[in-house]
Amino acid sequence: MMQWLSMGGYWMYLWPSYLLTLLVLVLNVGYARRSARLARLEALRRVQGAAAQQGRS
Amino acid sequence: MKPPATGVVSPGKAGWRLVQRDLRLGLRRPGEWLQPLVFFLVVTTLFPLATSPELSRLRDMAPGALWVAALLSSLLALELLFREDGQDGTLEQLAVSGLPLPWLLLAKTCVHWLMTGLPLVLAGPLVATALGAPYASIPGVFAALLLGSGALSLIGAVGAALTLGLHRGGVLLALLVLPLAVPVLIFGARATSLAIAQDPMTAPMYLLGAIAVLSATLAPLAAAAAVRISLE
Amino acid sequence: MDWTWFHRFGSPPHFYRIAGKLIPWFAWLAALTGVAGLIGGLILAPPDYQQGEGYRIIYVHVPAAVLSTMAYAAMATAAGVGLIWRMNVAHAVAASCAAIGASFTFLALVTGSLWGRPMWGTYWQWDPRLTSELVMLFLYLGYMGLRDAIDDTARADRASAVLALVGVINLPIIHYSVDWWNSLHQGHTLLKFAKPSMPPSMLVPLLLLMLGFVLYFAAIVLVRSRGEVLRRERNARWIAELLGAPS
Amino acid sequence: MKLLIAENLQLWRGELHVLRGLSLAVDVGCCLQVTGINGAGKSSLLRVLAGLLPPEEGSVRWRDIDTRRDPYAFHSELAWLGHGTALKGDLSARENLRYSAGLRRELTPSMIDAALARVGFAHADQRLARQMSAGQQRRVALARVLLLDSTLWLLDEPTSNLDRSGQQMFTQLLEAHLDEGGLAVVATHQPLPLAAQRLQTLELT
Repeated sequence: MMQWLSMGGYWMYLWPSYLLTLLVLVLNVGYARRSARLARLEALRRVQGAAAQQGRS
Repeated sequence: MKPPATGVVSPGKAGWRLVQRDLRLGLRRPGEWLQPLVFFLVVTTLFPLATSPELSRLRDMAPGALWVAALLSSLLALELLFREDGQDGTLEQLAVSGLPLPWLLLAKTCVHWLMTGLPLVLAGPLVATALGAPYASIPGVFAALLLGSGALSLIGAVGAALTLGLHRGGVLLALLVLPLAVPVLIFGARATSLAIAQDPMTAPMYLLGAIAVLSATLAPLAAAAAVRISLE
Repeated sequence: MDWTWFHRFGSPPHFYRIAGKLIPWFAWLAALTGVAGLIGGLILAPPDYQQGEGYRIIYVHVPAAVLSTMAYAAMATAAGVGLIWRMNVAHAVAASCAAIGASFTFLALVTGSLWGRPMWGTYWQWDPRLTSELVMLFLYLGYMGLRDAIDDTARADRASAVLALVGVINLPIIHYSVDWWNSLHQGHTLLKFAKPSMPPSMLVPLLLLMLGFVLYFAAIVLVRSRGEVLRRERNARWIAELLGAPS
Repeated sequence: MKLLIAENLQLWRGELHVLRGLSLAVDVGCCLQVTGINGAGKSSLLRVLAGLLPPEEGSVRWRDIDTRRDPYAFHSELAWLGHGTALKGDLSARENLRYSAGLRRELTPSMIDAALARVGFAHADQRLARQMSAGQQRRVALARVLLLDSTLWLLDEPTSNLDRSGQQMFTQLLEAHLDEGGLAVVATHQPLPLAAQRLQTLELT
């Protein structure tokens, strides 16, 4: 196991690459979901605003 | 019903009139288009000051210094291309003139190159000799700058059209145009260094010429689309 | 040819629904191929006879680099469709591609230089691929900067679409010029990332991971695009039905 | 005959629904006056009609052809005057006209002088455009509209900065244009004293 982790002495280049990749993958998921959620909230507000406007007029 | 207007001008002639107008305007305001030239000279002067006055060392750097300075200077000049015409409504008039907008913008870009690019092309070989290039290299350096600066003006026109009327236009324009100018920079600098070394420079010159032709055909179309979008 | 699918995909409610159904499929398939590729690449594949275990960085670097180019191509295609057919859904897709593509370009750059350290002895080498990748990052940043600078979404969509198309024409020229430039100045031998003569035990995990990255990209783009479609939608009725708001 | 027809125009500016299914038709020899409070979309409507601003939905037709299908045929019959006067500060009035209207029509010096006289601009005036007052610049811009000799005028606030005599002058120009069988769409608050049968009005809210 330790031998596998050391990757023939290349561990200090290899594992940071994989870690960073994981980070980019996770962050992209997070940001995408956040932006989709914000867009939904924004749309909801707009729809409700329009409904309220119609109710007034 | 009203009869159609008489004496309609052909697009070719209209383009020529636009060239005349922009030339006349430029000549009435020489300060504006001389500034990029002065900028070019100042930047190329900074290179020896920042490194060493030895001509043998400067000669190696001359192509790079020349092209980076030419690129930055043409970038600086792009502000002049559409800004005023966009603000005072001239571009609007051109867009609804019933004349092909890409053609009119090509005419404007040509004048822009005459006023800001051509001075660099003329000054460039002199600067190169000041940086240690032999006199025999002058025609080669001149030819490389001639093709390259034309392509830079055309590519820049697209960027200038896209950033028309934006508040943070200046820095954004640099960010848009500089990556697109990489091939021109590479082939231009290579042609220049071959000229300085007195070697045949056909390969990079062909490539530079290809880029110039491609830009001359596609850039006006893209710039026209961008101008229409910016006018919305 | 029947083009109704094209127009139906261009209608926001349809796109929203179809994308919502596709996302889990893409996501799970991406996870599956990704894990399979990782097992194959990190455990099963033998060490390289020249580079030892160090070559295993290619299993993240190459997919990231491939994705960075592919995302630009996808962005430009979507932008072109949006510009020509005035299709808001396509603009929404193009807008979603940029940030993801930029992040993978960045990833390809960093993993490339981490891979370069043991191979070249330095983190940064003016290698043609890395240099092209760097220029591409600038292209992405320019695209995002232009989008950011324009307030009106419709105008931002169209202006950035023109830029994406100009960029996609330039991209091969930039690649070629950088390769050409590098071949002139290259004194030392270049190490190639992916050898054509890779044994299947090394190549299959790489292909699996590439597929996984592409599927992942598709899933993320669709998640983002669904949000962007809502931002661009004017006709509120289906949004109201969708979100269950009183209308 | 309705030469200019717009149908079901829909336009948003940001979150604002500016044009909500607007339709209009302008007859030969008629002027459509567009009024409305600031921000009601007068300029937007004119820009949509001119083809500078694509509407989200709806179409503008000129001589029964969608203007987006054949913009060049439409634009060659259009004289547009927007907020900007499109005058170059470093050129005189005559030079400005020669290089702007002259892009589209062959002009003789006497034609330019006649147009300048009609807008009440002394043709001996050799000043550069940037030395003129805003009202004088408007007059020169109107002279360009005259010189284009177009069938359709689309004018956005043509009388801004004009004094009373300038406004009267504009009404006369407009009447002469309509008499010749031209069409005009004008966004202005100033009442246009035209005969009722040749004046349509559209109030945007």
